[in-house]
Amino acid sequence: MTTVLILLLLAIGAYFVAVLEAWVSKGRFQLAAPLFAAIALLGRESILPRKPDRLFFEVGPVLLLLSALLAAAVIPLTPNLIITDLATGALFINAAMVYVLVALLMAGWGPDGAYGMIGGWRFLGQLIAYAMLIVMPLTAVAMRAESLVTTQIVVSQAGLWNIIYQPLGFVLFFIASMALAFLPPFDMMIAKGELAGGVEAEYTGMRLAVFRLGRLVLIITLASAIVIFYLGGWQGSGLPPWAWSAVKILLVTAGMLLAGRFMPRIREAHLLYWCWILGIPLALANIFIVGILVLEFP
Amino acid sequence: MYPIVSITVFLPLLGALLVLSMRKAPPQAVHAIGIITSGFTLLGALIMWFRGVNETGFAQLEQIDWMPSIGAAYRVGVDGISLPLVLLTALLFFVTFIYSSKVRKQSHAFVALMLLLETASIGAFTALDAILFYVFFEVSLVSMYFMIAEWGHEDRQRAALMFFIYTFLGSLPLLLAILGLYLGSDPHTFDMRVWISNPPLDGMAATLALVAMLITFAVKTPVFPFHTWLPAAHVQAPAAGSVILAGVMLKFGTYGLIRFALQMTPDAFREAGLVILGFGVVAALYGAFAALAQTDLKRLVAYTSINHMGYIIVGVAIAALASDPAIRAIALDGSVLQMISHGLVTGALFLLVGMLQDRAHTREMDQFGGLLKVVPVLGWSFVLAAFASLGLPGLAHFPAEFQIFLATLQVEPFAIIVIIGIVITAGLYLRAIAQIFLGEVGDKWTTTTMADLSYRELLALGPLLAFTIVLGVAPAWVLDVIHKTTSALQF
Amino acid sequence: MNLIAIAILAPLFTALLILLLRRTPALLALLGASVACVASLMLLANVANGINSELLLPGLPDMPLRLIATPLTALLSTLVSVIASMVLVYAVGYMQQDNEKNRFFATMLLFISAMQTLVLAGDWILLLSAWELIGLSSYLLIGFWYRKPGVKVAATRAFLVTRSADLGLYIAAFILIASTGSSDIASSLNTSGGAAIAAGLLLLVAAMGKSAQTPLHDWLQQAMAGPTPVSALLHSATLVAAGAILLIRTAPMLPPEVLLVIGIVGGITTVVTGLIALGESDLKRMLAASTSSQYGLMLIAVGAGVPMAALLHLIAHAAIKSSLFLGAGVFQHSRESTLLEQLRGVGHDRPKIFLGFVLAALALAGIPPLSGFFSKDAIIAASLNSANIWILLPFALAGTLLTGGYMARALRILWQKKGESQPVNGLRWMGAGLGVLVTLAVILAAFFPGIESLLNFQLSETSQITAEILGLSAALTGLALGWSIPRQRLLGPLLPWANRGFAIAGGFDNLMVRPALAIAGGCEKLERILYAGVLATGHLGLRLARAARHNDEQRIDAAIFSFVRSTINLGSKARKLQSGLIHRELAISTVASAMILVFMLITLLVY
Amino acid sequence: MSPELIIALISGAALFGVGIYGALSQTNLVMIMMGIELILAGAMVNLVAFWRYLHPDVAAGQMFVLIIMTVMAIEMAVGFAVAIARFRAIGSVEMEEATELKG
Amino acid sequence: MTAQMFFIGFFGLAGVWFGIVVFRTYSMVRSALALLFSQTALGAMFLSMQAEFLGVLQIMMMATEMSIMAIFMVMFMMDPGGLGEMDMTHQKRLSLGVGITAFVSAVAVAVFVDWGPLATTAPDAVQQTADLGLELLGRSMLIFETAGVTILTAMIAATAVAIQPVKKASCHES
Repeated sequence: MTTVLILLLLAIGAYFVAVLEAWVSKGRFQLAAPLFAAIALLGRESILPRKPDRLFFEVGPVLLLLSALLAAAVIPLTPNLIITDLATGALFINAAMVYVLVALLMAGWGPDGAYGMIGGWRFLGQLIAYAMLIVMPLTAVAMRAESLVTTQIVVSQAGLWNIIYQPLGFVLFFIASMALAFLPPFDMMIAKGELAGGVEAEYTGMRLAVFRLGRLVLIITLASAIVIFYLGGWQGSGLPPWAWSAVKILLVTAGMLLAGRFMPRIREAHLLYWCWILGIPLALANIFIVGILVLEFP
Repeated sequence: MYPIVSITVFLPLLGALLVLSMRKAPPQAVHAIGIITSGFTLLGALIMWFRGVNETGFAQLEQIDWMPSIGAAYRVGVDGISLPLVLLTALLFFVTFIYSSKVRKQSHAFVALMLLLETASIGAFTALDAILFYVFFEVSLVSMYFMIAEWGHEDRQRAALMFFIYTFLGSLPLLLAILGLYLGSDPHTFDMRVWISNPPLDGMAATLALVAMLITFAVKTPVFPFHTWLPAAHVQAPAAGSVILAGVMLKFGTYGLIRFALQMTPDAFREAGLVILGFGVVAALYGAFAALAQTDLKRLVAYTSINHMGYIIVGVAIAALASDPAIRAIALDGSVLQMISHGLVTGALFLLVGMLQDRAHTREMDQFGGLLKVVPVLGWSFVLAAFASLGLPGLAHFPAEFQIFLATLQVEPFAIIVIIGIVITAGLYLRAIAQIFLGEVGDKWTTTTMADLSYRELLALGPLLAFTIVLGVAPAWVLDVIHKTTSALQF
Repeated sequence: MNLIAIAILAPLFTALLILLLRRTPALLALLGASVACVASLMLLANVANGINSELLLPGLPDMPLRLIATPLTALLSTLVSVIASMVLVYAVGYMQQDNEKNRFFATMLLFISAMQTLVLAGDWILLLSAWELIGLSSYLLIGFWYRKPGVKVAATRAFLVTRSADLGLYIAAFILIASTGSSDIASSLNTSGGAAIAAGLLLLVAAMGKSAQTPLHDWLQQAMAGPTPVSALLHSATLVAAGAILLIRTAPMLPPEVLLVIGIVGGITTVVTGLIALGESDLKRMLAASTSSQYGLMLIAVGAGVPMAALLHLIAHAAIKSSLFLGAGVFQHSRESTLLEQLRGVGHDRPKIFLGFVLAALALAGIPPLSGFFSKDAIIAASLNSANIWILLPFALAGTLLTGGYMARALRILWQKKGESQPVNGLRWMGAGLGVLVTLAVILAAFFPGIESLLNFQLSETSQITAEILGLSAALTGLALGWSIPRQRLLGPLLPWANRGFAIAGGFDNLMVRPALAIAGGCEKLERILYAGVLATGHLGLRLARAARHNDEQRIDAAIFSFVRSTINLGSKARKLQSGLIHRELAISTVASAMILVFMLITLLVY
Repeated sequence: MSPELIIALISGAALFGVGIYGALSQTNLVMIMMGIELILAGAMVNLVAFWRYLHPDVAAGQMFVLIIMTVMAIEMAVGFAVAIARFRAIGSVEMEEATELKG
Repeated sequence: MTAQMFFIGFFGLAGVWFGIVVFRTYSMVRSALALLFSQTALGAMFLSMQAEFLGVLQIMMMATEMSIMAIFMVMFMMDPGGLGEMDMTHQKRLSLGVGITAFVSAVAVAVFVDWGPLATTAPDAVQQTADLGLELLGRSMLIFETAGVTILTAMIAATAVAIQPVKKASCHES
């Protein structure tokens, strides 16, 4: 039962993200615009490249969607609204997120197109950049919660939200998650200008729709993850727990989308450079600080 | 007060070092040093002579500890047997230095080697420590080897090598014997006086030691089977070398025979007396007959020295076999006197042969004839020396051989056949004189080509011949010294 | 300085003087000889009135040298010195032309002092020394003209023969000293038994050598190569007499058997040398042979047991023979040769010398008034009443007969009219010397009784007359035969053999010299073999060293190298295994680890 | 003997076999590394199985698996470094051609 | 036949199957990803054996590794796409034999060895993770840190080896 509810909520969430994205990129708030776009996509003819690697071509988008969903499995919107409360919840999210890469690799390699392939490899480069920045803040968060269970993490933020407790962790995690979801500043692989659409170039029709849906779910999952790790999840004074979660998630999503608009697109080499030279030390420093804080103010 | 013996022994060595240090000195200066040093050594020997010898045992003892742990010390002393030999050595070296003052080829080395040889010889005779004796015994070999190898005649290398190896191998058994004696003596010592006073070895060990010593001394005084090196060495050695070789180094053998073999293993020697006597007789007769067959003058003289050495061995053997001390004294007196007279006479003879060879550059007797007219002085001195060598009474050899034969007759009458030797020697010498000096002088040798004796040669030859006559006419002054020891010997 | 020393040292001292000053050798020689003569006469005088003196010199330890002046030795000493001085007087004239006078007179004086020591010696060592020294001087004097051919051979032979005979004296002396314990001759006279016999025989051998008795007689003939004064002094009176003197002095101790042997030897010698003299063609060699025969007679006397007779004859013979030789010397100078052929009729050229010669010859033959008769008569008397008369007498008579024979022959040849001779300078000196000696020879008979009394020895009167008759008759027949019949018919078949000196089987040469040389040759061969042997051992050593090196290099190294090669190819095979291909090596490592696992399992299961 | 353990071990063994086959048969360095990865994976399976069925309460078993993971990571890193270096130098990583280490 | 056994068997089989696919496909990316899915299957197997932390970790780690491997495969292989159907193997029979023997021996060990008592239940996942954390930084601190340091050195070494040698204009190059 909870899984169906959560899936439904995710779909709604995804729809809203699509609306926000269209609003952000096109400046008009049309609630129905994503619906029409979806219908247009489904109507188009799905073209098959000459010598595709059929298996990869078909599985790519689906795996993207699937991984996003898997990640959402361990996110508790409300104290009891969670699919499975794994002992290693936080780590599971990351494990699931990795398959985004695999999906994109497959999607890139599948159609046997140069741009797609390069787009896929570029995302691998980007992964190497942000992977550390996701795991290390998570470690800091887990240190504070003294457990990897997501609900435990949220509960540990009762007194003080992690965003205040460990702001550095929050910033790094926020950037890393934007890179993970290849949002604008880091959307090298699907940017139209760069690689003619990169991974999405070869896809049309039904597969493209699934691909885009997968991306939207991925964004909403990431947002909810940020919320439960740094913004105290469902905790809030006034509104009921599910309302606080929903509001926080929407705010975070909006933040992510807006944040990307004003920055120039970063090539994954630069991203790698900055992540490894600046990002990782900061993350280690953050762990160090959190370590001290945890010991001093239990 | 002064350690005369040690001074006499090591003065020549000092001279040798002095000579070696003066690299740039001209040959004349070097020879002058040689002559002066040997002169002083002769003076030292004379002083030792006048300090005389005491009744029993050794006199003029000087001792410094050398290797106290094994009982070896620098012991030096003389007795009736060794003192005359020391005097003889000093005289011979003095004369040889005078004679060889004409050597121009590497005179430094020559004089140094000769002085070293003099030290070794006098040292050997005066040593009372077995190791010291052995050291001097070996050192003399070395310098003589170089003498022959460097200044010898045509085939000198082989002769020198043969001489060295033969005598050197020969001297090894002596070392064994010395060690045997050393181990035999209970407070382990190398002191020869202790060995002589109470002979350490007896029974089988003594005989073995004796055999070893006999081999060494048989090689050294060439006894019949081991003598082949002597003629070769003498023929090729320079005149000075062969004078010393015959005059002094052969005496090592006989002196050793008396000092080591006879005195240190007396009863073993007595048992083997007959065998040694046999060897002595054979050596004497063989020497005489071999000399008779020679055509080379120097080989002839060499073989006669084998003959004379044979007499000495007969004398010593008889001394061992004699039971009556008086006869033993006579025999030993004869032997020691024979050594000295042989030194003088054969020394003179080799000098003469050397002079002859310097003039004629050949030693073959048939090349000469009637030289008495050409070189009268040389001729007559050769006649005198030859007659002395064949044992003419009134000259050096007669009293010695008389005593030896007298003792031989009394102890082993059959051994008297050795007396034939003096006739054979007479025959070969007279034949040599007749061939070389008498008869018609060939056109080859005229007074121009062959000058008579120079002043230097005369000075060298004079003392020897003088002493030969003095010793022949009045041997008493030497015999008394010898007799003092030989009569006191009791074993 | 007592007289003995002067008697000996005077000539020696003058000899040294001559050698050093090298001027007026004759004068000095005469001076020395006369001093010696006076000393010995004074000695004789002392001895005559009973004072025997003795001189001891330090010889060998506890064997001092002893010089004694007993009647016998003093007498002999005077004899020697008198004759020596007379000969020297003669020699002054004889040697006038010779330019090596110094050497001659010095050697002569050396001989005289040596002879004096021999005569005066009291102990065996001194006797032996003097004995050898006179031998030396005889060698030097015989070899005086060493440049003449044959002289050096004669001198060498003379010395060698005497030297080898001297061995007898050596051994005899040793035996006597051994038996008596001291070297004194007087004390050794009372030895007896085997030692005495051996010593006696050996002394005889020595005497035979010195006095040129039969087997060893030919060296004397050859010794004539020396100058005539030498022959006169040495080879007639003194040197040759030494043998007889020795026997006379040791006669008391000689046992009868030895005496018999001596007699026989003497007898044989007289006959043999007498025949040789008869057959001789050279005057001096004839006189030499006659000397040997005369000494044979003396030995017969000694053999007969009357040494005094021998002594008397010795004295007489010394004077007679020396004068004969001096005469011969004059004839040699006048005819430049001593061959009888050349000397034929020289008597006429030199009547006075020839008169002396004749007188001496007759004295020798034994004509009564002269000394020869009395001494020869004494010998015949001695042989008459000796034990073995039938051996000695015929020899003695034969000897006298032969003497008469060859002397007469010589006189005959010398007297025949033919030939001319050169003037002889220095004849006066020679004449003086000869004259004195001839007078001495003649009047000596008068002194015989004095001598007998000196030596307190009385010739036995028995059969004196028969001896004289026999002697005279033998002498006269000999003279007659010699004068009338030439030697060819006299000797007949014996002549060639006589001329060769009756050498039996080659004589001294091949009996003594050739075996010696043969042995020497043998020794030389043995010597060469030994020398080669030593070198061979040297080479053996070298070959061993080379073999060791060869073995070392070829075999051992080869083995090592082959081992090295095999390891190398093994290595190269192993290398192939390491191909560098990863997969191959992975496969190998997995297979290896599998094997290890299996192995471990097996061990686990087994234990 | 619980079947689960057996099954796990069998699958571990199978992985091990396939891994060895791959490592030995492939000519390319990268493929060989994949073979090795499989071998290590097989080891991990065994380890987890042993941990789970033999000593679940001991955390050390799990720690071992982590160690094996680091080994795999290290093996990958170094392998690729060598591959890159060789590729840059030679231009190919075919194992057939790599015989420089030939003995 | 418990569910767990079924899952273990299924995932084990899947892992092996994908392992085989790795070496049979011609396309290199396919083999890389096949390996990825094989590892993921193993991760799932761990999860099914209630080793939750290890499973999740395995899944996460292997995904990144194998994808990197995939890119390397593309870089280094001659025909990454596998279109030329090249047979990139050698000594097949040998390696097959070795593989089979290894498999058989391992199975034999697994089957014949008596493993002793088996534990039926495993501690709760959270408890496991906590224990593992304590273990890692407690008793096996040294081993864990060494592993960490080793990885660091491996990284540095790998980068050092792989860095393009800077073509220094070497001054002594004539």
